[in-house]
Amino acid sequence: MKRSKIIVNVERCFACRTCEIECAFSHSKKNNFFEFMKNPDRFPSVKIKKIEKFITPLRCLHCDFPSCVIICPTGALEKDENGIVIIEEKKCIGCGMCAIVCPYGILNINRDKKIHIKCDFCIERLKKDMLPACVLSCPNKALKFVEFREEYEKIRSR
Amino acid sequence: MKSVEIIIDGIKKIVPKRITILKIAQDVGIEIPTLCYHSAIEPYGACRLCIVEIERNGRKRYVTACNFPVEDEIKIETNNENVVKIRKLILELLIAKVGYKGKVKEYAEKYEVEPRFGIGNDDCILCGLCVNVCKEIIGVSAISFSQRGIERKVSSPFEKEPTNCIGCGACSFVCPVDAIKVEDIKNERIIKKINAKLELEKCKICQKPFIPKKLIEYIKNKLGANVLLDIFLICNECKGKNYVDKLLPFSLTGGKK
Amino acid sequence: MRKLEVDKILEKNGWSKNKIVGILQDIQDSYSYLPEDILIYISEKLNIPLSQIYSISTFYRAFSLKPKGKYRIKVCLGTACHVRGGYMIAEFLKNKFGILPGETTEDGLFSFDTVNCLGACAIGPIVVINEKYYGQMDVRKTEKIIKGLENEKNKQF
Amino acid sequence: MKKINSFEELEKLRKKLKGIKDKEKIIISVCMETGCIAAGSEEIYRELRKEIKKVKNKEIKVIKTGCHGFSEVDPAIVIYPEKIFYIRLSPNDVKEIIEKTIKKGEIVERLTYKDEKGQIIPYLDQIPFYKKQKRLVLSLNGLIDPENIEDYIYYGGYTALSKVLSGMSPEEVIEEIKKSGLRGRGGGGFPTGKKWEYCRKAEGYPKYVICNADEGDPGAFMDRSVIEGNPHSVIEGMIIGAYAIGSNEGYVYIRHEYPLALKRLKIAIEQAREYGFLGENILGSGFSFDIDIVRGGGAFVCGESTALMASIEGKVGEPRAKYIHTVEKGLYEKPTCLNNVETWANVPFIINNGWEKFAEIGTDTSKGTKIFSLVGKVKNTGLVEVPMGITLREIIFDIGGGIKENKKFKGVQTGGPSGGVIPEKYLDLPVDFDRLNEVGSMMGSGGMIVMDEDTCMVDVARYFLNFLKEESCGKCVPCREGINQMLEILNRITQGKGKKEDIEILKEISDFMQKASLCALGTTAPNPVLTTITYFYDEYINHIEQKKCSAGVCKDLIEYFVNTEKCTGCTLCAKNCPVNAIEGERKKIHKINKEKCIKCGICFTICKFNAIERK
Repeated sequence: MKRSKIIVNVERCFACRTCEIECAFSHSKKNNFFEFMKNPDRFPSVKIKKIEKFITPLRCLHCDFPSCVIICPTGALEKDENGIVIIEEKKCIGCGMCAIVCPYGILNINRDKKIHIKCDFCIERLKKDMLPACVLSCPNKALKFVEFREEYEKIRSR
Repeated sequence: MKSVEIIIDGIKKIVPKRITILKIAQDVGIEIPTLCYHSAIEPYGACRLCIVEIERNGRKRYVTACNFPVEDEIKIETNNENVVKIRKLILELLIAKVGYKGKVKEYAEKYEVEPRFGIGNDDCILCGLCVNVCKEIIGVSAISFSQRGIERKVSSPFEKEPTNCIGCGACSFVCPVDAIKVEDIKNERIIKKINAKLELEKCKICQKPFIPKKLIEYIKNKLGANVLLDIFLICNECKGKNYVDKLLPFSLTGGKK
Repeated sequence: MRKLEVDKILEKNGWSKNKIVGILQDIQDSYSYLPEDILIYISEKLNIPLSQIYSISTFYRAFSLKPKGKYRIKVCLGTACHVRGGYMIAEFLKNKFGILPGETTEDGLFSFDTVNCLGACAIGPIVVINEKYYGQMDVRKTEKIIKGLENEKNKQF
Repeated sequence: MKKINSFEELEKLRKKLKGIKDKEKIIISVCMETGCIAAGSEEIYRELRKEIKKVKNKEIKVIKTGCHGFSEVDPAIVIYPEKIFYIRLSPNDVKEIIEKTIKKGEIVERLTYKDEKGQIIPYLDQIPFYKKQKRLVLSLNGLIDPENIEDYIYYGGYTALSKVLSGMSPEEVIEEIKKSGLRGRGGGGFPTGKKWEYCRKAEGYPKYVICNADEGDPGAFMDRSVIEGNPHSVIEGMIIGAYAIGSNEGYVYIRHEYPLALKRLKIAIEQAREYGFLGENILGSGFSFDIDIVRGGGAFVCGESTALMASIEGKVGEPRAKYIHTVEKGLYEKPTCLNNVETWANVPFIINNGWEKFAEIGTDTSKGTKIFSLVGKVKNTGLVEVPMGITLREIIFDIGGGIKENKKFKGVQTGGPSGGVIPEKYLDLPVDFDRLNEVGSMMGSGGMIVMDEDTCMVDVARYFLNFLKEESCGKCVPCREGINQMLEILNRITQGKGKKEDIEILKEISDFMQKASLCALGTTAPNPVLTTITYFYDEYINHIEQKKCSAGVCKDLIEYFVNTEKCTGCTLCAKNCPVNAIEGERKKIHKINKEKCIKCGICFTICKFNAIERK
């Protein structure tokens, strides 16, 4: 799973927000979906957003040289050996500097709920050979989990 | 001998020397309540809620799990009757000070505390997280404790606007009882508890004030030439729009454009 | 002017961050309190966060952020003085001046503090006025001395 | 050049001093320390100097010394060599002393000490106050001028240092201290030799030695007296300790409320430097060591070792967890050996006389002597140095002369705010570290406050908690909030609003604080409360159930009224009442207006006819 990325086929995205809910639920401590919906304890780290002409689920792009990792004063953000930018939530102090330096405006913190909202590629699922929640749940298969460079080149060459 | 065998709540475990009891407990999956502990910050040992009972050579002692370094073979009880009794009284005393707030409320319910000393209405439990995060992590020491004993409180120098504050809001984030509120009102970020008022920079695109000028300065200083500097001047809402080209490779159009 | 004096104090203490408590004591000795502008100056000169200096200034009883009165009265409330009735003197002064320990009268003439033992227990209760020790005090003697000081002031003006 | 470069030069100097000093036939020593000066000894000293000048006899010398200890009779002088002791002097007495005693060798009887039966006791050593004392640390107090290092050298000062540097290895020094059985005099009673050994073996450099002179216990002034009377003994002890553990840097942390001690210590350190006892290459031995003075800022908690070290580092005096000991990680995270004044001052004696001489004094577990400041409602207040194992009764009744105004003994408080009140039934308890702990009190640094029947024990507990409330640093919850709640309860009890379950709650919080507090201030804070509950339970019950304070201390439970038979209408009480609560015309019976009365008790103390009574 090295250098993997999630890519989106924007034409297939209906903005149904299933990915958002699944993302939040899969990171929730709660096991029961209805229980979770009644009282959500997580924010999704993927967000449906309208960018100019198209709608797309925005999520962390796990940059190659992530400024958020460089600025994080506690080392809560780290890029792991697979290139995934992961947050160790316990270490987050909510200074919000990562959000400021994020070039895409994707990272965010919620001061009231005291949590950092950050995509981790569903690393726990990946370890179990499962796809990330957003990818798996998309009803229209708009999201794809790929080995990025190969796929990128493929599309480019078309 | 770099490691040592201990028993924690009946579980035998070999651990490296000088590791803290709290870390061992976290590894084993035992939950120990904390108020003044944060894994990014040096343990402060002030709230005493993480107290556990240890037994060494038949002698029992009470130590705080967050900063007790294991040196030799000890038996640790993290949740026995004596420990619970201590925790309950700590929570009871804190309720007498601040009432049911944040994590105090959470734990008070968990430990079924019945307050005998009344329900207070202070905002702060003096755990020191805000002061320590500002000093140790952010490195600006905008706020500190002042006075002592029962008069002790968290405050800015002379209770005036703290010149060092960069308005990052970490103090607010780490506070276990939500004593510190960060509000952006018009072109100012206001953190009332510490008398901070910071001028906000306007977003280059939408003109909405969104980030304290001092915070931008701080980040610039810290990053140096590592990052495109004008990114800081655009709010999160506008960033996506502005960087549509850069986003495109990640949000591919499926090929049939 | 003031900065020169402060520089002298800093010089004496080797411009050392670690000696901040000593530096503040010297400032307190020179000015009878810790003026805010001087603390800010020291914070800049020694590169110590102002918050830390403020914290120290309010933690230790030796320091005051407000100017002290012309006559600084300290009443010892150590155990030996307490059991011999030192608290009555403190009570009396509170009523007499209408101020709490640590405060100064409006005319700036008297400030009143309580201290926890001056180590001269044999002659307790003790009252100290501007470094002069008065032993075996009671309310009456205290009142007499204060009247004397008040009269002295009237003579001056 | 005053600098002494070798052991031989030190002995040469001592011989020279002997030559000079032996010519001084009569020495008049005037006790000049904080307490005595407050009592007026400065005037006596000035007067003596003036008068002696007129006598023009070089064989007579007047010196300022530290305290002879018998503070009750200050200002006082001792005339050597006979040790004639004149007490409660006024400047007018000086002429008579010169005329009669100095010139003719007669005793001025009216100025001498008189015992219970009025028997005249002119000589210091024969006074009961001194008879049962054993003065090791204080042996030179009152004999030497603390501002003159040559006095100390003349009486054998710095021989211990010279002995150590010329022929003992650090390990031998530590062994000597260990065998002596010396335990920390600051309160905890940790074996000093062991502490030194741990510190010597700890990894890291530099290593520090610290002298804790932040004597904060109310009612205690042993350390002040030692420094004001014989500062070099402390310095010498520190140098020896530094040599033993391998340190080249030392600090004395001294309380800011002790200006005179600070001054004398400064002088002493400067002189020690000048004579080569401090600095590079001490006495040509190759060992270097120097001492810096740090003034405390006025915080009781800085007596706690980690808080003290934080304070030296220029921080707020907040204690930290001591799970890693300060001998390993102390000042600036380096191995640090901290002892209090009295402990350091014991070191030269042990080295000079050998551990056996020291260990033969005291009990099985507590060796040597201990200095106490005997104060409160005792007849002879003052500083006493007694062998460990002496009973409280001996200290209070034989040395202290019993209770003032022949009232009834009620209790004695030892160990300051960390200690407890010991009742009459334990008066025969031998004073030693462990025995005092057994009864719920502690040795502490040596404050001993005697209480009589007029002392309310609930008020005493309240007093100490109030003290600690102001002195707690406020860092940890049990100490900060626990003391506060306990104090609220005690306040309620002294106001007559207490409930019976309050006592159980007090005990519960006490137990909790002992287990959960961060530093010793918090863990020992409940001791005064617990001991008074244990030994004076009835008094608590009296306050709670009968709403009565038998000692007549608790303001809300007493009432002042005028005894109509005794009142002469002198108006004195009315004049002195701070709130004008007393009404009445001249020569007519006065009346106290209960609504206005703040129960300050001024009228009660002031009335010459005992016409004000309290119920």
